[in-house]
Amino acid sequence: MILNFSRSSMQYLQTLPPDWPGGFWWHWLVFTVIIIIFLLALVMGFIWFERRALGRMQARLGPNRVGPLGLLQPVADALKVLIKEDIVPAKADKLVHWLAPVVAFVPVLMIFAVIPFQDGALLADLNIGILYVVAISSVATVGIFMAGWGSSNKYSLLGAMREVASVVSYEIPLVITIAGVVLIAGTLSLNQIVLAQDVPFILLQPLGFLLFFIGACAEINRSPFDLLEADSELTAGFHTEYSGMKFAMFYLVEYAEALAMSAIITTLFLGGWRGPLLPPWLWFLIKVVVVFFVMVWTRTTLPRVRIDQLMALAWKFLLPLALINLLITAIEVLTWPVALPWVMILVNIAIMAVLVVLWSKLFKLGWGRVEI
Amino acid sequence: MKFERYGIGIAKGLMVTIKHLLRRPVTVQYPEQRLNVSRRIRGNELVWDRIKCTGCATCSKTCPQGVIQIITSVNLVENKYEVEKFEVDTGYCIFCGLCVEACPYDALYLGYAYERAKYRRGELVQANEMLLESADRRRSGYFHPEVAAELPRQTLLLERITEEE
Amino acid sequence: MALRTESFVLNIGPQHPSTHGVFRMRATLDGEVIVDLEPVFGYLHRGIEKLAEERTYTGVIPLTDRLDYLASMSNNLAYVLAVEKLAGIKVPERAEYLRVIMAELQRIASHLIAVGAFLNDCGAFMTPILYMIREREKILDLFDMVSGQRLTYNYMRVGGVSQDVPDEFLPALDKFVKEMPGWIDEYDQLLAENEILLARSKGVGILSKELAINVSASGPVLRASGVKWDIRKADPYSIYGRFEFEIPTGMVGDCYDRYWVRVQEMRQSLRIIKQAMGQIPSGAVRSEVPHIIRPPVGEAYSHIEAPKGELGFYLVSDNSIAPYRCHIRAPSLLNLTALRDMIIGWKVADAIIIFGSIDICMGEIDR
Amino acid sequence: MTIPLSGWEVAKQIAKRFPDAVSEAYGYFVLVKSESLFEVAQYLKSSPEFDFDYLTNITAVDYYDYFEAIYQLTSLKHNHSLVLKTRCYGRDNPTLPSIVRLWRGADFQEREIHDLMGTTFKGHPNLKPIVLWQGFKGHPLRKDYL
Repeated sequence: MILNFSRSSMQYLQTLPPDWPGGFWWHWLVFTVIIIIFLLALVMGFIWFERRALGRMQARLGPNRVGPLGLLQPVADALKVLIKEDIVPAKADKLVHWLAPVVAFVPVLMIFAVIPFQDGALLADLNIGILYVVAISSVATVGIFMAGWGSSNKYSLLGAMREVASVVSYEIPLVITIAGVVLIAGTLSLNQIVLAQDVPFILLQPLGFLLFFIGACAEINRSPFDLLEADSELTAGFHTEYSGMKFAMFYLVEYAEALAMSAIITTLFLGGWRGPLLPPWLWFLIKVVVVFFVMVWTRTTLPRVRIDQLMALAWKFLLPLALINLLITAIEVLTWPVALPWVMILVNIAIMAVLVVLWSKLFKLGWGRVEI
Repeated sequence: MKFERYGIGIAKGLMVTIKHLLRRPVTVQYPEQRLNVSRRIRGNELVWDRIKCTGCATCSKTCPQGVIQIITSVNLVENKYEVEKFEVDTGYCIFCGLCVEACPYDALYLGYAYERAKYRRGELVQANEMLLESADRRRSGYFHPEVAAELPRQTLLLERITEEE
Repeated sequence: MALRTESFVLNIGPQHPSTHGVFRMRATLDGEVIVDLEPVFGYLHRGIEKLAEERTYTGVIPLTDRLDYLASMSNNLAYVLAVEKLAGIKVPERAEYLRVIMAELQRIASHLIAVGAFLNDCGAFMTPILYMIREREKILDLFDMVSGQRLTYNYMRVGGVSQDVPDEFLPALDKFVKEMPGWIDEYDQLLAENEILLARSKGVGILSKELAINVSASGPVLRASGVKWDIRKADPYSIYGRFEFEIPTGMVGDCYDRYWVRVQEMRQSLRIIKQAMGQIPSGAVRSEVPHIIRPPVGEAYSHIEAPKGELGFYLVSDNSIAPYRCHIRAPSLLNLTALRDMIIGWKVADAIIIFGSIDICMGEIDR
Repeated sequence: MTIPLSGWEVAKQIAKRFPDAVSEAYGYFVLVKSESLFEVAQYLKSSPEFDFDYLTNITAVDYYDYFEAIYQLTSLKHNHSLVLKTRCYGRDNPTLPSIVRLWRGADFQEREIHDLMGTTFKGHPNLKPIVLWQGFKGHPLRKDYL
């Protein structure tokens, strides 16, 4: 009977999504496993990659002991962290403290459900894919705030407060820039957006790319916006009181977010999996790594901004430019829907240069001024 | 941040870091790669020359930490002091080298070796035979240029970088 | 309805990545803004002044190494100058030149750490400090060559230096002096014009000229506030009167000025080293001074321009083999006096960089 | 060169204003009575001919019978210096006037001397232990502290 039930329910479910290739369960199972394995492997690879790249840029070697070229270093670290004692502060809010890493980790995994690794190779080709990404990615903030609050540590609380403030501000320019891309592509599905990119949108939306990159760095707290960890100010920020596997979860979240953002930037602006000669999934991977490398590169070089400067950058620099970008894109799409792409590229790059120079003149931060 | 230079400062900094990606790293993989230490290294122990030592205890008086203990007896036959015990508590020693400087008979040297960690504090108290020179307890050239001349040349980071580029 | 808010107390340190040792700032915060701050220290108190009273005049030199452990040569120099003043000992020419070379190399090494740590506090993740440690390593190699140790050199002696430099020292130094300006240019290129750094440090933590003098600030902190006061010029000790160099001064006394002054001082130090290398005579490096010195009854104060500021030794002798009283005027301690005034009203992130820009060394503050 | 002012000359100048203040002057030192230290210091700081705007260093020495506090003053403008000394007697509660109101640089140094020598500085706003912990018995820099 159980067998019957499961078969019937399977049949029922199979009828549900008509456009999904293969059976629902097969599709779901295979892709979930693939995504989780891919994610964990890639995150470990990214941790290794960041540490190596950082090391080389800082005139040192980086991890090179465990395994060939130190590739197994993240594995060794993970094993070490697994057997560490899990310390919960006596005055912590136990439940919140325990739940926070999970709440932070799950949404990041969920983002990957809609990222196309290849044409159609995605867990769920939602027709509102990018909206889903925006919605889900901000849930991780809740986890981080829970961690900050639940630890009952002043440093953690300060870090968590900074995180909430920055994410709330940066979400807005981020979404507006995405709207520009969506206007050109005419769809919200990530796979469709990739298919629409005969010319990568970085050329059609250079300003949008710049704003999105800055916003994404702030959103996932990469340097120079890594205020919530700010190791020189807040020791370790929100995860000061975390140890053992819970800490590992946060560490994983950090890199998984970076991976997710690199993937989204690749999908939205760099033509996703599209590219000549090489297989599409390899193109996708190469692009993701390149985007991530730029993040590592800025992390090596740039100092950290202050919290008020971070907020001012969002509201005074990114938001107006994002709005203007959206306006210009809308006008372009409306008036010259079939204009030559090369003309558009030149026009857009010129517009970006003019706007950035103009804003640079108007916009001033720091120099003894406190914004808020 | 005033972008009065349109981010040129940021771009310049990024160029420096990317330049370093292509340069050789300067770190040394220690247990496998070893650099020559200074010829005058004030290494982890004292090396004592029993024949030259007269037991005058100048070193002991000079020692700011007071870790050198010398017990002598009078040898009436040869009319000199006989050193019965020369003990250094290297656990308290700060390797300032003042004893080596003070020794009027060149009987005391600092060690050239540097991997001389011990497992017990008791082993740090070294006396008599333990202080003599041996294959793994070589003398350093600190305050003894004639010893320094025999030791290998010190590797300098300054030269290492330029030689390999 | 007005929201009820209350300030809370945050202990920054003693175990904190940016307190440069075991230093504690007891900050009262209103949100992120610091409304009150009290520096707390003493965690590294070893009683060096008391220990010095029980050691011979020579035996104190290793103790001075442990004051400001980033600038041991300068500490040695200040101490031996005080003893020489007290006992009236002449120093051979070559030793004077060697002392100047060592002190100036030490200034570069100390400023490299100061600037690197300051940039690290600003949030440039380890890169500047690692570059600067690489250059400092070259200086430490040179110190290792002459003194046999990398941190506690114990090189200066009353009446000279402990031993002459080896033959390979001067060529190596020449090489260093030749290539170092290029590295300093590279640091400038890395972050000196960086917009984020300017936004963070310009106009932050201003120490006015009047306040800087009133709180007895010294060294780069005083000069960044626009006071042209360098003991090497104002009261030339050793043979500093023979060298040409400039005193870089800041304009407003903010964090960026303090950073800038240090970078410029490195260039001036290189200039001094270059001149000293050209003039250095041969000859003895140590005058005939007994191991046990008994200076006549009296007292002497001798000060030098150490990397962190005016380092002075006040020695009182009662004609015994040990100083009757040995007081150390630690620049880091006095530079901290104005910390509260500089930090109040700024945010936590600013407090860290203001503190970093003062460049303190806990070994010297607590003594 | 920083010119060390002759203690005798300065003492004469001080004696014009404060006849009883100076008890001794020799070499580069001026020894003033502890009661009038603050006034003398104020005079030295404010008078244009001395203009000692920079307090280099404060220290104290234990001479068993008395504690001698030593103030090194420097004028950045005229580039000259002077050593001002004062003595306080008694070992139980030796008291000196605080000069924090004139030079804030004296703040930490007076606290340190209070901590290590056990002299009280009257008028210091925040005379807490600085290097030793609160409740530490004794004053380590005194000669009779073992």
